[in-house]
Amino acid sequence: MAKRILFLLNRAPYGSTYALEAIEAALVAGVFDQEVSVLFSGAGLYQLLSEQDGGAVGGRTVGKMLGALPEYGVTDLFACGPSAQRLGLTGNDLCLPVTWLDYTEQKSLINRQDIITG
Amino acid sequence: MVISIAVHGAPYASAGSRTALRFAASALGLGHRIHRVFFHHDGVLAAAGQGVAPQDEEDLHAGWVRLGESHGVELAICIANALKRGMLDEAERDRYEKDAATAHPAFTVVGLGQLIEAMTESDRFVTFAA
Amino acid sequence: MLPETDKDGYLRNLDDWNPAVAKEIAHQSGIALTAAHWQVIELAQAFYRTYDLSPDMRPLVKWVRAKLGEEQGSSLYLLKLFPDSPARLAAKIAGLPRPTNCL
Amino acid sequence: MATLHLVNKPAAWEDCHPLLDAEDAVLLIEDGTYLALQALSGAALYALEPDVRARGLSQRIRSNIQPASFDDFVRLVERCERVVTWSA
Repeated sequence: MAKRILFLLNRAPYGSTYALEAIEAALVAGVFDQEVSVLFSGAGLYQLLSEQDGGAVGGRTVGKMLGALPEYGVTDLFACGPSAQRLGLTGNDLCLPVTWLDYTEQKSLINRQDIITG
Repeated sequence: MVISIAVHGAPYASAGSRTALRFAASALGLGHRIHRVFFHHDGVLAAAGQGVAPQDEEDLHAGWVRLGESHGVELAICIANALKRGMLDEAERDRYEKDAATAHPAFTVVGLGQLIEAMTESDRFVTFAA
Repeated sequence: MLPETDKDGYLRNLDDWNPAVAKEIAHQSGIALTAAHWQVIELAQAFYRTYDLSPDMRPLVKWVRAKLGEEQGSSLYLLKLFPDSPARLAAKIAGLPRPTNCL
Repeated sequence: MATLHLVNKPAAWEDCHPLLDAEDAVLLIEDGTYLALQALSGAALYALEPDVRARGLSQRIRSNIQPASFDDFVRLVERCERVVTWSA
């Protein structure tokens, strides 16, 4: 039976390779027929900023990689509304459409999961 | 209960590798089964077979090897993360024509699919962050 | 003349790729490239340009289906063109890095 | 218990705290144990005892936070349905 797996992405994309490697794991989870969702929270929202160019710092572009999530079967993309407000970001700043969740909605998302990882 | 563990931090640089090792030992002691320890991100450096710990500090690499060998726990290092950090087993050393295999043979080099399989085959999945 | 590759035949330097190199890599894998192969190679390259990722099998099938239709967008069709492991072989011939999940 | 929240850095409390349910448990580990000096609330609170002791916090830990051994850690994982790790 498929498990409900939530990837909680809360790291900024270029200060370390952490975000990129977590996205690779989320992509692979998608092709393994699990019910995968992703929640961008805190500095993880920076992963979604438009107009990134990872080539400028010698690597891949995290925002482009995130665009592949639906190709890999991961279509439930959520983002923390209060985080966006704190960081001064809106949907217009992002390169992908996400569903904004308040804290109550994030709690119920967490409570629906079998597994949560980062 | 079947438990799998992810270790995200490098030994010493992050406390997580040691915390995970202690947690795994306690879980085994309480009768649980550890299906797989998946070393992800800098966590793969736990496989470094050439490290030398000072005599008065815990040897984390040796601790993991002992856990793997005495309890049959699978120690899996993520291939994508391991290669770029210089952790190669004999097969990868040969493939990329490098001088030496750097990962201890108690660790197996695996794809990210094994991370997802650990999640699907375990009752609990515990992530030890960096 | 084939530029430097690793033991599995992937280009060490992706900038060395050109259609003649693709032909040579394919030849080493026992494949004579046809128009059907080139369609898939170009689609794998487009996937890479779009997402900074070499497609794994499932997303490659989906991508080909979206661009070429149901008949070509199947694992069987890709397996006939690129036997054994279509995503890896197509990436190799297209001058892309190994797909992430490959051992 | 519903969810076990592992907190290994003090700064992670800001992300974790708003998402606590009353029936959840929080286990402070590693540098997260420094949070045991503060007035925390929102769930059942535990702190990993060796990490507390190492950092000189044993006598300073707040009374609403229970020390937990590694065996207690395992039992919390058993009792909760899922584990989420907060790190910043």
